[in-house]
Amino acid sequence: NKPASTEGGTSSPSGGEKSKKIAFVTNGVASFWTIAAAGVKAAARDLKIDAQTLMPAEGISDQKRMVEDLLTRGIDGIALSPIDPANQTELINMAAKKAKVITHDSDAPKSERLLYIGMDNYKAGRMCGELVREAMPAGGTVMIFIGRLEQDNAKRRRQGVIDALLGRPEDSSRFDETSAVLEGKGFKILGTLTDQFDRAKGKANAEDALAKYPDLGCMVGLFAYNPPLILEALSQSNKLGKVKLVAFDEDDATLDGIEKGSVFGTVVQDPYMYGYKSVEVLSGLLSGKPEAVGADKFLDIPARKILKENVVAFRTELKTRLGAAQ
Amino acid sequence: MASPLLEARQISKSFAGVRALKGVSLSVYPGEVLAVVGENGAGKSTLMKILAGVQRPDSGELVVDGAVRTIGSVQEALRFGIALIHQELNLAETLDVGANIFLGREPHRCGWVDAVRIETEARIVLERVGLSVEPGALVGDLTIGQQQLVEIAKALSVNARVLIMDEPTSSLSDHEAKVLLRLIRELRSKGTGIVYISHRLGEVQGLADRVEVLRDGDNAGRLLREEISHGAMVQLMVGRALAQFYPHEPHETGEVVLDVVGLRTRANPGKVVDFQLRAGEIVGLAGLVGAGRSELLDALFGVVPALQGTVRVSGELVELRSPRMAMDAGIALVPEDRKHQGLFLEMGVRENLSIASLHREQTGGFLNRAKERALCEEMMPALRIKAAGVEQPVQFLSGGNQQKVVIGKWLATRPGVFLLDEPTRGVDIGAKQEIYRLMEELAANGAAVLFVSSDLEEILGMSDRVLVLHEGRLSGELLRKDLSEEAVMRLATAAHTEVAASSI
Amino acid sequence: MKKNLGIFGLLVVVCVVTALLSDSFLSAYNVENVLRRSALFGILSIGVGFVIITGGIDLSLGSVVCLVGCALPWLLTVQHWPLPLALLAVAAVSLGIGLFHGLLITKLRIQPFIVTLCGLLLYRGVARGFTADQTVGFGTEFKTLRLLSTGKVPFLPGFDLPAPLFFLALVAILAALFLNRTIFGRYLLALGRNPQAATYSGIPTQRMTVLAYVISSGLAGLGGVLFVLDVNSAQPVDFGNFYELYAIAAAVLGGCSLRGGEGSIVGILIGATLMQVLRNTITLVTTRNNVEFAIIGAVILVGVVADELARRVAARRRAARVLLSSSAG
Amino acid sequence: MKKNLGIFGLLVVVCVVTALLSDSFLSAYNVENVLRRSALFGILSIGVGFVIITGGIDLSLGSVVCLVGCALPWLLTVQHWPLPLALLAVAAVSLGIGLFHGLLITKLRIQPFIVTLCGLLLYRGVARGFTADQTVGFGTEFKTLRLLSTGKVPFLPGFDLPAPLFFLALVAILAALFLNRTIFGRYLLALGRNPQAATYSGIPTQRMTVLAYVISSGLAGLGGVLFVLDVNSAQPVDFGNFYELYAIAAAVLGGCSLRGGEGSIVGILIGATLMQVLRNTITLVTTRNNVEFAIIGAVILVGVVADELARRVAARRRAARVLLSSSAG
Ligand SMILES: Nc1ncnc2c1ncn2[C@@H]1O[C@H](COP(=O)(O)OP(=O)(O)OP(=O)(O)O)[C@@H](O)[C@H]1O
Ligand SMILES: Nc1ncnc2c1ncn2[C@@H]1O[C@H](COP(=O)(O)OP(=O)(O)OP(=O)(O)O)[C@@H](O)[C@H]1O
Ligand SMILES: [Mg+2]
Ligand SMILES: [Mg+2]
Repeated sequence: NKPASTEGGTSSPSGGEKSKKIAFVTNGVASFWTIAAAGVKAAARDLKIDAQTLMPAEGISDQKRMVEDLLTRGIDGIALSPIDPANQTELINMAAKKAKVITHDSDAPKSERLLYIGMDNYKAGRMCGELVREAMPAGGTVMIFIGRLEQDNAKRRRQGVIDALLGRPEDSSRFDETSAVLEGKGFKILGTLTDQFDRAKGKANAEDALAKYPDLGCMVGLFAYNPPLILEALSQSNKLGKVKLVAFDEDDATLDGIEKGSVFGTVVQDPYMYGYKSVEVLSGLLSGKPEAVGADKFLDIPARKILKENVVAFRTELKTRLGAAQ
Repeated sequence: MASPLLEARQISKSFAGVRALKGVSLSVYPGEVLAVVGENGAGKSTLMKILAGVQRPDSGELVVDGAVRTIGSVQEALRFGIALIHQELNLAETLDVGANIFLGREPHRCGWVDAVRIETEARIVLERVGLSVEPGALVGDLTIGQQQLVEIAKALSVNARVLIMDEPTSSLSDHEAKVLLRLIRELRSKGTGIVYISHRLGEVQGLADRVEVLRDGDNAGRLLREEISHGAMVQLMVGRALAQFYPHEPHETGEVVLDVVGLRTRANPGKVVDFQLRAGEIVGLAGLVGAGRSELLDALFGVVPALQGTVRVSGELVELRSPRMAMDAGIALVPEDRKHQGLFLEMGVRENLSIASLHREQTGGFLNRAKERALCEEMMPALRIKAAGVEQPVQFLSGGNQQKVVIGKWLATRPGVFLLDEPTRGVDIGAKQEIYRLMEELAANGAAVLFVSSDLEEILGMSDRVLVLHEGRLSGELLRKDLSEEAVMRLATAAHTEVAASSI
Repeated sequence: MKKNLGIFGLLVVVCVVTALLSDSFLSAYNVENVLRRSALFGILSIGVGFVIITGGIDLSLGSVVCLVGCALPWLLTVQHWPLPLALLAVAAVSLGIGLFHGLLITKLRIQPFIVTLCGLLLYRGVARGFTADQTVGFGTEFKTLRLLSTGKVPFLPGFDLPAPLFFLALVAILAALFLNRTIFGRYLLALGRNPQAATYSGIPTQRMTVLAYVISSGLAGLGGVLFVLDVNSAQPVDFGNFYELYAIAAAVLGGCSLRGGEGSIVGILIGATLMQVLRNTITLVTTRNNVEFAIIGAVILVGVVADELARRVAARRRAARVLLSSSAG
Repeated sequence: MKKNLGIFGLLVVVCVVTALLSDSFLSAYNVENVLRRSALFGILSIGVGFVIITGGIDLSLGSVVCLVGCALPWLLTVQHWPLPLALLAVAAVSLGIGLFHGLLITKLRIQPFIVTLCGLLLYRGVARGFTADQTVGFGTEFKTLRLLSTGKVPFLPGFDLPAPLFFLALVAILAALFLNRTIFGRYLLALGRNPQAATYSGIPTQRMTVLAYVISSGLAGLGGVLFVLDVNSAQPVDFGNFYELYAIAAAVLGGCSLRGGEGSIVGILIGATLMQVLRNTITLVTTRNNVEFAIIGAVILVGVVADELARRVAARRRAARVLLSSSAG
């Protein structure tokens, strides 16, 4: 990555009149990323650096186009959440020639990225599975709802849930077909329904599952907007509390549900810190301080379980962070 | 004389560079039939559209009942009691007959259509024009002739004080036309002012009280009752006398070129048709509206392939499952409905003239532009097509010139069997003569010509032989020596004795 | 009516097959769900049906659904507008959009496809702009308002009618009366097939065209409100995505010709219901839903082809009969 | 040509404004990127242009891009087919799809909108089926093959021409020759203007229609191959999503009328380029991209409206001149 470093070398001695530019590129548009954007903003302000968040709305080719255009604009650092890491290695390497590149949320280990910031979705999924076990100690039937399964983090998250429920040993490379009915250790996973981000469809999925399995035990919503939609379906069919609901991420309705008891619990990542740390690390790298990058090139920002007892504290923390970013 | 119902004073109108009207004046009195005649492109339709609020004049004034008015829309014209039957059909094919008759003027109560009244009133006007279809029938299912009658019924239902008819009989056969003429006389006696445009000068002569002649967008002269004669009208229209109207000469007839045996068309699956055409022959095909004449030609040209039957061209059995197959067999068809079937309205004269001969002039699929140009240079003067240039979109040509383009397109294919469906529909007499001359020339060169016409005079004048269709079957055949109006009409309305004589 | 028989047959076949394959299909809960969804999409489809009847097309309605669906909760929960004002605002916006489209199409003669494609891009963009791409929703508030969409009216013991069905019924009845019994409906049909004939008959074609677009956007607005009340939250990036295609497909399946001049409200309703039943079938009967769209596509295609073939066989039989009787007679 | 002036003007304006606002716009790197993207979308747009010229529509091409884009890497890296065979297979599939559409439309007389809408649903579904919704890609293999799309040909010092541009040039030249210089092109235009008159003129209308759909799907297939070679991987769920709309918009912007019979290849190219330049502009000039589509929509709309108004002013002036000269003469 010579070109970038020489460019960095020419501009930093001249007293920083040309301030460094950093871009935080997500893998799509979601409220999850809005929180991350708040972290980006906060870090930009704290570190007095120019940082911007970009959310590609149209998948992988859109993301590629964005990265190319960013490089055109002479961006200095990019934090990227690759949609398809295995096949985007080349894009990342190309970007790494012109700028400092790190990955966040999902990693591209074979590429020349300098660092990965995030958590292990498989592990987070397993945490979520543990919540299901806690919710239904005697076992029962489970249905999984998720936006789409094509992205790596989604696949791993879902697999984590399944493996934890079936009591399998950790192996994040496993993949069960969505159509397979899986049974073990008292749990029966009836299937996984995707909605491709169409909310009306997401709600319809929850309703159809309730229609198909009148005695369903637990519903697991794995994308941030899934649990609120399931809540809607449950409350409209008067099954709130009768069917357990385990969530992922920190949508407001989900947290409300936890406070009220209609949602058993949720697993939250820390998108705010993804954003904040990405900017912090990149800015360190750009000012020639590589110490932020450890030997394993991984900055772990672990997931947390949120249950009734810690939900209030968590919400306050979230609010102050978002509020500070406004 | 009473004061005029409607007057046009010094009306001018131009379209993108074309001056269609150059200060034309005209007045319509109650209880008279004012005929407006002129060559194709003289500006008749344009003037009528201005009178009926479809178009606005660039200058000049319109006077209704002695007061100067602007007629800004069709609705306003209707309010003044002015109704127009357009030269081209203007019906909504997906609506039924009743709905079309009252389109835009539905009897209604606060917006709610009074369907019952529409039906009863539609029945009355339909009967007056002599059309026996249900008010509930879809207009799209009717023949062109029937649709024309619907248009007339529509205009009649207005109870207009000034009724303008732009070539109402061009697609009507004699029988229907006579019903219409009777109707017009009836209206005249009730005090309606009627403006009547036609290229059938015989009709005009018998009907008009006054004739206004237009030439090149200007008044060319006026004829009163006793002055109205064929010759006088022609003189004013073209500026010279036209001799011998039908240039027909009997030819040596040669071999059989078209031999049709046991043909069943889709429209009349219950009837079979057999006939022959010989080289050098001009054969007229007569019949009432809906007799199946167009369907017969369409079947012979492969547009709507026949259900059964064999066709031989010059002794060779040919399959006619598509127009291209018919073209390869040397057959050409000038269709009845030039707007929908004959022309690409937005395309230029050049492209329209060449489209049917392209495949023969190609080299490896590529257009032969030189030949295309040569074709235009040959056809435009030969047919006296009046256009601003070879690239002018044909939609801006007058009706007659459009018709000539359609004929020219098929002439260019040098057909051995030339089928023409109402070839002179809407064509002025000058152009008619050209078309007749071309038909003669083709026949003289050994082609067989079969033409459908609803103009009996034309059938009688141009045919060596006449075939008459009645309800899908040939009710008889008349040789030139036996031709007479009565003989044709008798077969067309089918006296049963003749049916027995024709082959089934 | 005859034109709708084929598609109605297809709907019946799909329902029977699903009922045989899944016990849950005819359960009260499921029927209610399917009815509610059909009602929501039916409203959109009727709207776009009017535009299609005039020979136009409205590609923007998914984005109008998005705009309205985001604007309503945003106005209520973020801007804290009073409810009547917020409802008035979204109604004005959606009708205004229709007016805007109609004027561009009639006064400036821009192709409907272009105008509404720009609309498709524009309105979603606006929604993404003012929400800053945030999900907006009602949370736990506005429960009563949401009853408009989530509410149920007892009908039979154990079987309630979902509230949106009443909106649909109202819209459908008004639309059917308008189309078939008023002069304006007649004008729309006439101008769809032959605009020139309509002009020459003194029909105010421009005003009627504008009206069709206003109806379409207006109903898309109503649909957007009901959708967001049902779902409770909206994300501007994907809310209402592709709904224009579903709505147009339903209208065309239901017998509207894209050449204009043809269409029936009953047909549109059947078309919209068919689409929703199919989606429901797939979730109930199969255990994978990633081939859902493939199945919908295939069923529609097979249905349309079967309909056409049946029509041909019937026509051929009729022709054969005539031939027989005539050669016998 | 005159018809394309307006849109060409818009393109120039957008380019000039962007160049003024951003230094990077005219950098070799950026121009290369924009050219490559325009070339890829240009190929799709030319294909759909043929269908639009016949008065039809092809909504399926985004899904064909998806199917082909997923099938090629899947065949090569998962099924390990030899390269020629895999290329032959995707070519056969895309041409076969066009044939299928064409036959349904001409022989069974099903509306193009319905046929290709079903196609839109179906082919993506098929791709999702055989990939089991997994992303497929070339990883680090097939570098040479990928040069077809990612390769560059030195042109000026420091400025290379992206490889897809050559494909586009080839396709565009062939398409323009076909449309303007062969009898078949003339037949297509005529058929689009008036199908009935085309039949009466002995034009093999059905065969020509089928041909148009085959061209459209075939070019969508070529586009799909180039897209996936460029991007390196494809996700069946969203690969090629909405591309049909962009392609149709480009064609219509470039002067194709959806009523058929009109269209020029040059215009289509300008339209496709405009769409890509606009997207590039937004990323280069603004720091938020969530209003990107809104801006594209607005610019197209403003452009079309301005074009129309300019045309009117010109027409009025011309008319005034005629009047003047005639009253003087
Ligand atoms: N919309 C238009 N645009 C351009 N030119 C037009 C238009 N309408 C008519 N014209 C031209 O105006 C002239 C008069 O046409 P008009 O239709 O009034 O003739 P006409 O007397 O009715 O002829 P015909 O007997 O053939 O019907 C013609 O030269 C025609 O080409
Ligand atoms: N597609 C069709 N299917 C069934 N019957 C039809 C069809 N088209 C026309 N007909 C019927 O066939 C008969 C012949 O119509 P055709 O148009 O051939 O009459 P025509 O003799 O050419 O009269 P015109 O003077 O109107 O041209 C009519 O009775 C008509 O109703
Ligand atoms: Mg005329
Ligand atoms: Mg006829």
